[in-house]
Order: sequence, then structure tokens, then C-alpha cells
Amino acid sequence: MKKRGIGFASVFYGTGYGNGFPDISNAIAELGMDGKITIYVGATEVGQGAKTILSQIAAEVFSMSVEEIIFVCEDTSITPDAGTAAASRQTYNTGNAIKIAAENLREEMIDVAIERLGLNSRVGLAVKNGRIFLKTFPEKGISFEEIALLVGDQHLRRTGSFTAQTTQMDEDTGEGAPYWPYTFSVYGIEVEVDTSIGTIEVIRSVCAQDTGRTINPKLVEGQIDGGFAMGLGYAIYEDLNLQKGKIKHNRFTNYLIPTAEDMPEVEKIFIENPESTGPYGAKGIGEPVTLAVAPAILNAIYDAVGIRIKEIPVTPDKLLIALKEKEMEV
Amino acid sequence: MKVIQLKVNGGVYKVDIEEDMRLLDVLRDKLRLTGTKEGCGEGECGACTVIMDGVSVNACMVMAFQAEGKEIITIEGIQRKDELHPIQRAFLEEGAVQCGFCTPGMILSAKALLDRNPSPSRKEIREGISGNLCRCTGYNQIITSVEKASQYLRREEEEK
Amino acid sequence: MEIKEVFRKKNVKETLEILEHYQEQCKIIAGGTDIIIQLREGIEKSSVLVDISNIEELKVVKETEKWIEIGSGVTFTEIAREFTLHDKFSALVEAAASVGSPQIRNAATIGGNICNASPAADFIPPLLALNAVVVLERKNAIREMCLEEFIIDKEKVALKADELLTKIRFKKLQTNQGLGFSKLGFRKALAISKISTAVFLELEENNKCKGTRIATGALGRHGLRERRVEEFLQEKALDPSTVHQGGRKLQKEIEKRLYGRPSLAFKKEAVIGIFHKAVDKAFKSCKIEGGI
Amino acid sequence: MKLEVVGKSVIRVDGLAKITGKAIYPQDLFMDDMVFGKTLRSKKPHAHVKIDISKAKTIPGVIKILTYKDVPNNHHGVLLKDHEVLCSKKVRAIGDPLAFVIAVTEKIAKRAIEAIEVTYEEIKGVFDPFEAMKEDAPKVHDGSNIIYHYKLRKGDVEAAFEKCHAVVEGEYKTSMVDHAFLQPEAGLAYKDGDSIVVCVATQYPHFDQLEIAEALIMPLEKIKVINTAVGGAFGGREDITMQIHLALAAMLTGKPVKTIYSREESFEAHSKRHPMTMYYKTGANSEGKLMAMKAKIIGDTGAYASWAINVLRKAGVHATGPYEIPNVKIDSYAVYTNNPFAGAMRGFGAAQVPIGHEQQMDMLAEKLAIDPITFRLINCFTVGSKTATGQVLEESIPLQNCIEAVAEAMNFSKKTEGAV
Repeated sequence: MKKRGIGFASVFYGTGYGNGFPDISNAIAELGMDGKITIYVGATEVGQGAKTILSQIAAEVFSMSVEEIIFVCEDTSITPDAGTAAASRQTYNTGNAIKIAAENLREEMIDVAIERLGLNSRVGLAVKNGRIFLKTFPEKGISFEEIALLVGDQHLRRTGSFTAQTTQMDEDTGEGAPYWPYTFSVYGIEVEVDTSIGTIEVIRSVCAQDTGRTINPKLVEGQIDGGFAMGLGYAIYEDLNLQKGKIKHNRFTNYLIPTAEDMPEVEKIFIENPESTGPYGAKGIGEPVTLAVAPAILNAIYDAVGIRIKEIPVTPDKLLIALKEKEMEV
Repeated sequence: MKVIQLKVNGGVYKVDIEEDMRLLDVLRDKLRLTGTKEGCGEGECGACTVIMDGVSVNACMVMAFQAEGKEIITIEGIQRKDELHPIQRAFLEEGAVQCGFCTPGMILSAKALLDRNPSPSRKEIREGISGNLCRCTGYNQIITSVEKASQYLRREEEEK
Repeated sequence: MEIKEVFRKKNVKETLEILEHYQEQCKIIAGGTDIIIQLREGIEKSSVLVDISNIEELKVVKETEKWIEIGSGVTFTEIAREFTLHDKFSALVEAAASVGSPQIRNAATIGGNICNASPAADFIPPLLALNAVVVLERKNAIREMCLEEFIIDKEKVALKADELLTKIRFKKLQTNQGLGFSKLGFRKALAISKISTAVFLELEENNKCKGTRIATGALGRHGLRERRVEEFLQEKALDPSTVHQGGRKLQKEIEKRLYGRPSLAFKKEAVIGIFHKAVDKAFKSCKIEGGI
Repeated sequence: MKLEVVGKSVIRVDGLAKITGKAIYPQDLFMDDMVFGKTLRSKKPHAHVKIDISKAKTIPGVIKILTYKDVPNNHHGVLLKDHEVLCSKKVRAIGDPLAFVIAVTEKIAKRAIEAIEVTYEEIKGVFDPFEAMKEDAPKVHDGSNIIYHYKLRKGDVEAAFEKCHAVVEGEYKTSMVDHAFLQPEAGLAYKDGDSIVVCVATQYPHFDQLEIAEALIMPLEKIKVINTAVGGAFGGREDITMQIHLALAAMLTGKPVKTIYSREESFEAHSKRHPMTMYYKTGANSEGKLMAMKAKIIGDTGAYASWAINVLRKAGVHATGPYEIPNVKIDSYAVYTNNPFAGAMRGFGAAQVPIGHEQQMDMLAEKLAIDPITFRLINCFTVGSKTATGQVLEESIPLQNCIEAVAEAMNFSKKTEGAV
């Protein structure tokens, strides 16, 4: 027999290393001779989209397209340390560092522009599409390329650094402000359980994700889908099957992760509520998106068949045996 | 040692192989076509998917000598002259790529699917790429990309 | 891998000559999906490989008046395609489509699935339920045997070193006959069978069971006929209660066979669900007009 | 503020290289005169070891075999430096690296690995964290197996439970799981003048640089880490795997050295998600307000600490779930065992605790006859809430909106008759 049930779960997630550990990102913004902006930063693109998100932040500072940003993050000898690509911290921490570096560079470029254009102050200036100009008289302006030519060999190059604010917790009571910011995520999931063989299928799912501000909707959607798949695996498939310290499931034939056929469609809702300390209000979402999936599935299984499974993964064998035990009790 | 002739991406190559080499080894180590990836070595992840005589296969599950004389298409061979293949374009536009390691194999599975079924449903796409594991994307944007690529390809057909 | 020599033959005759010459040193490779893993793990120690994946005569699916004949080199993709128009044989489509993934199905062959004789081989139970016959050829000789006899033990078949499995034959289904298949894997694709069951039914009026053959996979050392269950169902009207009792019989068999195994607690329960699904499908298949 | 680029689905900047197969992962690197490295790993979980490389060394094509004797400073680790680059006397987990063979081909390297003689003198191992916490348990390292205890104390839980209308308890267990990124670890290192360049796929190139420099006792600026395209990470590329082996191999042989892990080796080489056992007790009053929560969380970090301290801290802080609870007592522990080591994985301690707190929430809601959405809305954090650590949530706390949005999208009709 097939039985359906719905489950919910909500979570919070504190960004960063936390507990007062200096959580620092550094970045450099440089104006190139071609008028393009190069960002040097030791932040890793692991697939999460850091290069794109961080390029967007830099591009926003200059109101230019992402194509005008050259993003260099691969070489320790030319990039400053931006911390690890973990703890959902790159958008928040390194995003801030890049924004600061880019803004510092922009101010420096404005200084050059003011001098060159013979203006009296910074009032009324706009930076857009590779030019700095007077809003009320756009002809009065200078291109980034011209600025680069003017400064010549003394490349305009500015750094930016951002350190997140957390405190060490009290050793005896745990009191303190260990992480900031917190990101929230809620899932609603409907499952169908085949009670004759113990299999579980997710047939509907919704995610409401707090993003602070969404920097790139498609990338956030991709994180949610990917986070869902990982949560699904955690809930019902994955186990290394340790026996006396030996990993028995040590290959993809027995360590099962979801395939395209196991993955449901996920409806996504972004909840935007900008965080004032985040770059343009953004928060990290890479980890939060996965956390509520497994518990929501467990709650849905209970709703479907009345069994609380307290040990994951809920593989068909575990569920079927529990179902039979329940039958016996009745 | 043995010399075999391989037809890869339209070119013909004479390659020295050792008898125990797999097609994957020849593509990567001999021809340096490193777009074809090895993720598991046992046909389970699909990262090494190539098209051989019109069907998708795992290049880690084909011995090199078995591929002699067959037409092989790898990721390096699906681009048209200066322009991306519509599947590649759709993958780019719809966010189907994250870490990228499964991407070449995924694109070739999508091509093998669309070559025989030009208008697959989302369910058929799921089945068509079910031999390609992806740990990053949760597949949904990949499926949307394949749907979009199918539209691109059909439009191309109509325009012809 | 310590492969010293490889051959690729275009016909059965030349392949048989190679086999005769190299005997035990030589291993046949077709789809490669099992043997390449075995070579990689050092389980397979042959030093010579002969590839049969290009032999056209092994890639034929043929229908005679009474029989269906499948060449050993036919891939699962081809089987699924070949039988997709025959609703009566949707169990074969289902079994073929449940093998690995599209890439695996494009390479893996029915002959390989049989000769590798894995306990979890997806295609063995339906062939057992169809009472299939295997055709074995060696230089200047040919013999046939029942698939059930051909599979001797886990990963062991009665294939001599110089023999090649060339064909698999089974009788066509008549109007009142049907085949059902059901498999339990722990995920939907790329899933190794945890339990599979194939049920052949021949029904008389009022759903009376005139004949049945039931085979299971992953419930023993290799694919097996479940004769006790068959005997039980024989001549009975297949109402829900009888099918249910049939399931219990099968459960009893599994309890004996898997005694002491950690997987028993699960498998003895799940097998009932899988058995029911296979019987339901066999019923449906019976109702479809025959000929094939 | 009107934003022009932020908020747009800009096409990912690394996408083009990836869809054309041109993105270079470390396994895709080739250099002239390149040789191959392969790691010999422990097959025993807890043993004193001796290795004899004399036979393996003589195999034609073997260039050098690195053992602990070759490592200038044989320690690394993200927090505690409790890993050895190559084990000297003792192995603490299956998969611990013992030697690194450098040979002209991968095949020869493999043959040499098989020719190295390893003598194991097995020590009793401990595989269960509860056992490991006992005084007389085998010690994985020199000190206690308990490496961290986080305490959170707020209010008086026992008194509060007395007053609760409904109390639920549960013990929850999560399994050890793997990141299973698609790209198995690979790397290439070479000498460039007196510098060493290490090309790998890592989450944190500057940290790798530091770890390599410290192990080789070389100035930081003489080590350059090139981060290639990274085939997924999820926390599994935080710790060192092959970086130091490769750097040392390049330094001592002067040749470019490449290594690629098989999938099986990848499973053995990198960290795992901490399996946790979580005991929970949660109580609410008759109005559905959470009054007290007690949790004890044991995390098995396996043979090495990696990020265990931070992971169990994060688990402790997030153990309440996103709800206001006036009385809270939480204890979380990180414990060494002889299991594979656990470290960072997407969620980092905050992935395990919801398995407990969210089921507790539903159990309580059922007991109180309140629907799960209403129950969460009654208790969820909002602007101005205080977390169990006393932190004031002063802005951007849209949890209520998230819960309501999901309930609406799921067409969930609240059954509020139970709520008072």
C-alpha cells in the first residue's frame, strides 16, 4: 500500500568560523590599462558560484557588467588570503572585503577624475559603464581607460579587508555572540511510502530560503536543488557502513547518492530581508539550504505511517522492519 | 603494445596502446582529451560518458582495443565551429553547471538522449541522465537545460 | 590488469578458434561492464581477451513460430527497444530497463548478464521464469541446455573454456500466458537488485493457475526457481488470498535459505511485496492478446 | 538603492570553460618528465607499524619512496596538528598514510606499494564514542579521547520541566557520511627555482600553503599553491590529503610529481561528517510555548580532530533549533575513536542537530494537539529574540515569513483547535 504524509522543518545557521576566531577576508581591486577591474582574492570557486557572486558584487560597485571584471583567485603568490570556502562565509565575508576594496579603488579613481576634469567636489558624480561623469552634464566625464592611462605605471590598486564580528562564548555557560549573521531556511516535504517494501519517494517539496538579499537567483536556486539532493541522501540513502573502522561502502556502487530519477522538483521561495552588515544585504546560503531537508522528510514519514525513525538514513530495510514491528504491536 | 586506429571527433588517430588500457586512458593520457573525466572507474558515475557509434557509453567500461574503428564523440567534439552546441548553450544559460566535473559526461548523455528523442518529457530526461551522478546541482537545472536545448534543436530543424 | 593479448573477432567461427587455442587463459569480453571491474580489482586473472561485441550474428533477435531467440550479444538497450511493442512482454522491457543506467544498458549484454551469473543479475529471473534455453557453441560442436542447469553456482556457469554462449531461446507467450517482473533497489537508477522476482503464469478460466514458473534474484547464491511456491499455486484459483498464501510460502523459503543472514529480517518481508507486484503484472500480461 | 548587477541571474563566469571540457582539474595536468606518486595506506585501524621499503626500492622505475623519515616536520591538522604527514610508529585509522612511492609510471608505483612490507602490531581499537569516553578505553592519542566539551547553561531546566504541560524525549542518531564530490583528489607538484609549486583542488589555498611550508620547514613565500578547477568540496577539501606528499616529492626528486586518488582511496583519504548521537528532552507549556530543553550530543571525530571542536561547538549552539527557549542545558562532546576521521561537511554540526530538534518539535506539537506550523510560529526566532547563548537577534530574522510561505505553498491548513 502507498501512504502519503507531509512534514516540515525549520533551521537557522550561523555564518563563519565563529566564537571570536578572527574571521578575515582580504581582497585587492586593481584598475587595468584596458579599463577593466581586476579582483585578486584567495577565495575558492568550489562550484558554489563564488567567482560569479563575488564578481557581481565588484561589478555593482562600479555599475558595470560582470564581463568587465577579471577575477583572479587561483594563485597564492598573487592573491591575498580570503579564508576558506566554507562556513557559508564567502558571500558575506569575502563579498564584504571585495566591496570595500572596490569602493576604495572607486574613490581613488574619482579623485583622479576630479583632478583631471577640474571639478570642485565629489558631489553629483556618477560611476557607470566604465566612466566617471557629472550626472547633470554627462559630457563632463572620463573613462576608466583614460584614468588608467593617466596614472600610467603606478597602477591604481586598493585593498579591502573585512573581519566578521563574533565573540568567544563563556566556558561555563556558553554565553556570547558566537556567529553572525544567522540564515534561516524552512522546508515542507510530502513523501509517499510503499508500505509493502519500505521505499520512500519525495513527491513534493517547497523551500523558503532567507537570502538576506539574493545576489544571483539562478545560483541560489541551484544551491537549493543541490542542498536538497544532499539532504535527501542524508535522510534516506547514505551510510558509509563502518565496521571496525573500515568503510564498507567505499564506492559509488554501494555508497548511494541520489540520481536524477530520485530527485524531486523543488519549489523555491526567496525571502529577502537585507542584513545591514552583508554586502548589499546578502547572507550565505550554501549550507543552510541543506539542513532542513532530512528532518522534514523524517516528519513526513511519521505523518505517512505513524513511525518515528530516530536513526538516519531511513533505508527501506529499516523502515520496513519498523512497519512490521508496528503491525505486530497492533 | 599494440597500435590501434581511433576515430575521435571526426579525426583519425593512430595510437600505441597497452593491451590493458581502457578507452578512457587513451582519450585522456594519449590524446590529452581531458574533458572526459574519471569519477569512479566502474561505470557508476558517468563522468567519463562519451558517444560511441551513436550511443552513450562509459569510457571506463570500454577496453581501448574494443573501440578500434568506432566513431567516438567527446565533449571536445560537440562544439560547432565557432559556436557552442545548443546543449552547451542551454547548460550555460540555465545554471546546469556548478563544480563542472560531471558536466561533460552529462552533456554527452543529454546529446545521446536528444539524438534519439528530440522532445523528451522531464521524466524521460531524468531517465536519460540517470547514469550521470551530480553531487552539486540536484539535477533540476540540468533537466531544465535539456528541455531548453531540445527547443533550440527543434527550432534549428524547423529553420532548415 | 595483466592482459597480454587481445583479439577482436567479427564472427563466431574465428572466436571459437581463439577460445580453442587459449582455453582457460582467455576470457570473453562483450559489454565489459563486469569484467573490466573484475580486471581492475585483480579478481579476473586471464591474460587474453577476445572481444565479441562486434559479431553481428550474436546481435540478432529472432521470432519463429513458437520461439523467441535472442543473440547473446544483444544489449539491454536493444532488448528494451525490441520488446517495447510487445505489451505481453513488458516484463522483459522492465527488467532490461532496470539494469544500471543508460550507458550500462548500451554496453551490457544478455549473454554477459547470464555468464557472469551474479546473484543479483537482473535478467536471469525473467529468463528462468520463461524456462529459457541457452545455446552453447564450440569449434565444430553445439549443445543446448536449460538456463536453470547452466547456472551452477554463484558467479559460476557450465560454460567450458572453449565454449561461447551464442543464443538464448524461450517460448512465445500465448493468449492465456503472462510474465511479470518486479525489482527492489535502494534507489531508482543505478540500483543493484536487493530482491527481484519474475512470475510466469498460465491461466485457465476463473483465473485458475494451469501453470506457473516463479524465479527470484538476490535471494540466494544465484537466480533460482521457487518450486515450492509454484507447486502451491498450481491448479488453484489465483484469488487475493491464494496469492497472499503464495507470498507466505515464498517467505518461508527465503527464511530457510537466508537463515542467519543479517539481511533476512528485511528480505523476508519485502519479498512478499515484490512477489505481489510481479504476480499483478503477470496477471495483466495474461490478459493481453497473445501470439507473442 | 537601485541595484544593477546584484539580483540578476548573471551567467556563471566559470561556466564556459566547464561546458566545453576546457576547465582544468588537477588530474588534467601533464608536464614533461612527469612522474607518478602513490600512497601506501594502513589496512589496520590501530596498530604499531614498521615498514620495510628495501625490496620495493629496487623495483626498476621506482625513483624514491618517502616515509616519515623524509618529512622535516611530520605534523599537520587544521586545529590540533594531530595528523602525521606519514605515520612514524602508530596508525590510528584504516587509510592512514604510511609511505609515498614515486615512480616513472603509475603502474610501477602500484607494484612498489604492493612490495612494501608492513608489519602491524595491532593495538585494541575503540570504535564507539561512548566506549571511547570511558576512563579505561584504549587511547587513540596520548591524552583523553574526549577532546572537547561545550557547555550551554541558561535558566533552570529541571525546574522548568516540572512545570511543563508536555515533555518529549528522544535519542537520535546520524550516520557517518561522505561528501562524495565527483572529482577524486588529484594533484601535481613541481620545483620552480627554489620554490615549490603545488597544483591541487582545495577549499583554502592559503591554508594549504601554510601547512606545506610548516611541514617542509620552508619559508611561506617559497611555496606556491595553484588552485585548479575544483570538482566539488562540501567541506571535504579542508584538510590536507596529498598536498604535503606532493610538495616533498617534488622537492626531493626535482621532478614534477602527479598523483590521482581512485574513488576508493578518496573515500579513505578525506574527512567525513561527524556521526552524532543526540539525546533530547524538550518541554512546553499548555499554550504551546517552549519552556525547557536539554540536549547531550556526542560526536565521533574518528582518529583525528580536524574541525571537531568547531563542529561540536556549532552543534551545541544550534541544538535548540531556531526557537526561543528560556531554560536550556546543552552538552556536546567531541571524541576520538579509531574510525575514519570526521571534519567539515556542509552544515558543520548544524546538519545533525535538526534531526533531533525538529522531530522533538513535531512530537511536542502532536502531544499538545497543535499543528506543526502553528507550533513553530509560536516559538520561532523573530527580531529582538534572544538565542540560548544570549545573543540578541537584532535584524534580518525572517523566519516567520519562511514558515508561513512554506505552509501556504504546501496548502497546509492549520489545525489550530488544539492551541489555546
